[in-house]
Amino acid sequence: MIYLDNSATTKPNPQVLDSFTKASTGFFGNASSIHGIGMDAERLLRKSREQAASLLEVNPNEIIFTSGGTEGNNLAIKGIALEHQNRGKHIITSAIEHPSVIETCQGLEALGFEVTYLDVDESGLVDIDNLKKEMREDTILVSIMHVNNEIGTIQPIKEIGEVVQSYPKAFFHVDHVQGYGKVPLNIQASHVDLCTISGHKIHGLKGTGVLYVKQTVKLFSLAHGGGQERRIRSGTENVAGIVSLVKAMRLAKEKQSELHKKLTNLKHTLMEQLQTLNRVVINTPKFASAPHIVNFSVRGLKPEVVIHALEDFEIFISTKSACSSKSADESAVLIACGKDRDIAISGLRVSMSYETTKEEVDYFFQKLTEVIKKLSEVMG
Amino acid sequence: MIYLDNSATTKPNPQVLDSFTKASTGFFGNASSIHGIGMDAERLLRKSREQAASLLEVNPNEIIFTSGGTEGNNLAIKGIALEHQNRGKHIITSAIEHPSVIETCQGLEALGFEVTYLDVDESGLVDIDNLKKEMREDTILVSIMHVNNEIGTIQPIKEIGEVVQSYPKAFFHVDHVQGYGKVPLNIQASHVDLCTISGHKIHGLKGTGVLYVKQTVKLFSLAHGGGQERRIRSGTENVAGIVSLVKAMRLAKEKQSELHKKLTNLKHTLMEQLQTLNRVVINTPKFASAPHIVNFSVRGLKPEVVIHALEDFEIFISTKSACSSKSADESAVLIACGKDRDIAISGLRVSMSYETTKEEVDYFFQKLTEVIKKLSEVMG
Amino acid sequence: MQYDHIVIRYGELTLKGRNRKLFTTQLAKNVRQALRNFPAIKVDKKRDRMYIVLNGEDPEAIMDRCQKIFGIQNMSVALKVENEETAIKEQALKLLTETENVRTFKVSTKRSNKEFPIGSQEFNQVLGGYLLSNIDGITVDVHQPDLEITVDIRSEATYLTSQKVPGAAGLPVGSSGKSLLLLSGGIDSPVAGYLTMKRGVQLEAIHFHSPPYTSERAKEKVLDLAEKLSFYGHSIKVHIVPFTALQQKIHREIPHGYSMTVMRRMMMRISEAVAEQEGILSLVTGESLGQVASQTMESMHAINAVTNYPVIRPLVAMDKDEIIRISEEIDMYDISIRPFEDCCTVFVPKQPKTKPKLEKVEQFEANIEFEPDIQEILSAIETVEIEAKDNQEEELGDLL
Ligand SMILES: Cc1ncc(COP(=O)(O)O)c(C=O)c1O
Ligand SMILES: Cc1ncc(COP(=O)(O)O)c(C=O)c1O
Repeated sequence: MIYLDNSATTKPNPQVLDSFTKASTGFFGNASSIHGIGMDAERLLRKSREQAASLLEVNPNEIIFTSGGTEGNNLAIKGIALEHQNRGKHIITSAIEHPSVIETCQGLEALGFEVTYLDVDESGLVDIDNLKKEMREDTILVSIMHVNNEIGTIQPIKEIGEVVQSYPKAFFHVDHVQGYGKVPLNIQASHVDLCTISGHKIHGLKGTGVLYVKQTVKLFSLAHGGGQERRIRSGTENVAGIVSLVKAMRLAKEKQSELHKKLTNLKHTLMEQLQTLNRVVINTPKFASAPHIVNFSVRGLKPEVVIHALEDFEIFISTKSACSSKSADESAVLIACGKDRDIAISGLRVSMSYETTKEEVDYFFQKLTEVIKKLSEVMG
Repeated sequence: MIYLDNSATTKPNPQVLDSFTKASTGFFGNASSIHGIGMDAERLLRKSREQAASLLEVNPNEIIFTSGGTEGNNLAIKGIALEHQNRGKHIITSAIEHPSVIETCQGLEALGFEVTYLDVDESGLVDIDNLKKEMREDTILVSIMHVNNEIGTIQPIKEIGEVVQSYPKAFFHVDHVQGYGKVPLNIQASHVDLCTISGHKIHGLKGTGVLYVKQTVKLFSLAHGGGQERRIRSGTENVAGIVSLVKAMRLAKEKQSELHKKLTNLKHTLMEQLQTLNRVVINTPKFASAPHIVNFSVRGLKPEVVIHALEDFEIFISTKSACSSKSADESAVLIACGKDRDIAISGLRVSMSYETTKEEVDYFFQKLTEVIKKLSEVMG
Repeated sequence: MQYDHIVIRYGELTLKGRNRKLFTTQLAKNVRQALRNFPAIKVDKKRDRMYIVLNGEDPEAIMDRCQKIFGIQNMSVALKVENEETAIKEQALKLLTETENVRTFKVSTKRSNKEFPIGSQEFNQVLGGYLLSNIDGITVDVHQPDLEITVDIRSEATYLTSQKVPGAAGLPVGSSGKSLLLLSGGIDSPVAGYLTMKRGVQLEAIHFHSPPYTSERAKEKVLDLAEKLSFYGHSIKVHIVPFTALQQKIHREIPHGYSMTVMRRMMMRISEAVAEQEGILSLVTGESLGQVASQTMESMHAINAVTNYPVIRPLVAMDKDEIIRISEEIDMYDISIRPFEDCCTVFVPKQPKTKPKLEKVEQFEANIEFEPDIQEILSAIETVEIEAKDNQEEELGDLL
């Protein structure tokens, strides 16, 4: 099996799963219980929080454990909006955010908020001057993703952070789900107030994640209750899930620089090879893009058909993002990047992981070539 | 180890954990991915949903998988409030709900909603006539728990449902977290619109839960994004977690009637024994209470001290609920039941599971007797 | 209340004179088959009704399962009592006290056993009076009682039954021969299959699969639909036809306006050949008039021309709304709307001919050799037998 859909989800690292299992049985207590069994769980939770904080170079009390990227993004955006609506009701985001950001913003529009969706250029980049123009006195939040999940574009987070920084009423949220472990991000130096990470994108387990919330930032809680996680996210702590997440974060961080080198090479080779194919147009920008994602379109071929044809060789890639893959129409991200409709409806995404080898990528390319040739003959 | 804090959390059933591990590796795909690996995950997800639905005797599309009880309660209450605020802004709940209900309601008060907290009688029961009196034209939600987590009172859900039913604008939410697998509840016959279940209270894993949402009910989503779970709760589905939850639900349901008999006997024996002790006052009502919870106060003794003394014998019980156990003061539930302050500050809770044996309960009682005697001598 | 029997009443098939025995025998067979997961039960077939002797099995689960068996008009749970006044009284009292939420009741006696000493009118009074005097706060309501107790006094015993539950009606599957259903993943064809089964027909199904243009999910969807259908019979054989190469050839060789018509004709030819192999005498389709381009009168004419087999089209005169309503009722709609393409939408031409002419179609086909392709397809068909599974599949069931 050649699994090249790691931006949709990754295979859990066996070590991570092992930590989960051990913690589930050995530390099953409720971390809020005052007896020894609760205390053991609480101690493990505290250690996990400290380690997560040190990996992100932030304070332990800035770590809010969540159930994943979607919850993190929703909590950050709705939490700011509902808590600070008295200060203003204007939000800025980009046109190529993940649905968990875009749709959250649309949900808030239904509640009376105003949202500006920044245009991007053909590489998917947000323009800083444009951002400056759109910033207003009543802007309370800017939410921009670090690495785009469909085409891999890396946004200039630090520059954006500096702009937001000069508006004391505005908070800055970064969706770091596709970035963590692939592209370094300095949270504090970039003036980030809120930052989302998801476990299952980094060989952790589904149902786990972190939202970084700067100490001074207050959020309206989406999970009121027992007051866990700084009263921002109540609920009996999923200690085993948290332990597994932190382990996945550590392993990803340790491998990061090596991975970056390896995947960057694979990516460039693949992009060069793809360029030689008729009908193929590459959508991932050459510069300022993450090492693990290559997006391209095969003009005139339905992307699902290409995917199913590759499945015969046990190769798994995807159309746009998993979240929107079941709606047959065009990719909003590619449209926002100014691509023609026939390119925007035929996008394919290869996304690699630390396990991906050169042989796999070569084999994929060879089979893709064959598949395109065969399908093209039929479609005329 | 004699673990009698099963209302705080339970030990995961090894079979449940095993299903989780197997699904995590064998079905790691993103259920929304269109290729075969995604399809396998989706099929498993679908089967899980069908099984959950058949256990609850509802439709599969009425099952929304969540990260636990707190999320379920928040989603139900905030989801109704934010979605239907144009119809009215009045909510009714009781004074003895779990913090994830009470605090959510308080959070909504901050957003301009009005909340009525129904009084309860000395057994913790809500009064139906009182409810009828408080129902208004602008009441959009009634949220009442099935089984109280501190003292075990069972509310007359069916009667409440009938009252709410006669107000076409009002929805009915039931926090079934302590009830599932212990006390039967017929969701449809009781006219319940929303019903919360949590995995880790029934020997499942933390981070898992179900919110039943009747087909016709619309909620404001707290997790916008890819549109999973009927667009009510987006996010890459935690298939392994879901599988494990459904297994826990099945096992609990299968054991339910046997468990009910066994625990009811243990509970009555224990309550009779406790009655013979000086200083002890039983807070759990004799009738209309769940089989697994016995709450009592030892007048004049700090409950933490009793708990720690019992820990020397590897016996683990708790003060009130885990969620509020760290605030040293009185139990809001006991106060609401009209208990004196000295009883309300000294509540202790024994909560049993299917693993609890008669020998354990006897041993607990014996040690408790000793501990009380010893501590009383000191305290005078 | 511990009921010990379920009474099954036949309905329509009692009208069938000499064939009656055939039908009831088939029904008894179907009932036994459907209830094979309740090993303790016994099926006792009588001339005018059937009894399921429960022997301790759960009556509700059994009634649920029986609601999908065609040929049952209605059924009720029952308690068997000896033909003796006191015994009947005692058991009726027990039945009434142990049923929840009953404030009003009614007794109706049917005395087919004329040797029983008390007439039915009189026995209504006797039993009613006895119940009234033994339960507090209960009254008789002959119009809308909470509970109607039927006392059925027969030669061998008396049966006390409460409410009647409607069955699926129709004729027992297997009593009207066999047909081959052209099953796509859409809404229509499963409904057509269901309605045909309701007339007592056992089905096999044929599905056209075109990988990679159609996905495994599309195939799975069809198998899931077949499984739903199989609950109404015993099991359904599904013939999966590898259709890709032929579709590609049609796409290449036939003018695009006519490719749809030719494709459907190929499907008919292949279906007929499969039917012949399986000893099946007719085909079933989900066509209805005027829904899409291939369902005009001209189109139907051109497509039908390739077969002499009867083509059953149960939906031909139905509105879409009606079809959807049935689809929802039989629990197939949610499967049908799963968003995966089937082979018919793969090479949809921009402008299909809505009124294809038969001569022209025949002319286009005549220029090309299709027979070898069809023969190759027939030899490569994959057949799976889908059984009504009351339990989870092994592989996944283990996890859940
Ligand atoms: C950029 C980005 N943000 C957010 C998410 C949502 O994360 P999760 O699947 O953990 O809810 C994803 C993936 O689905 C993503 O790629
Ligand atoms: C009655 C009740 N409701 C809700 C909850 C919250 O559930 P969870 O811990 O899964 O968030 C609990 C337990 O903490 C509870 O006892």
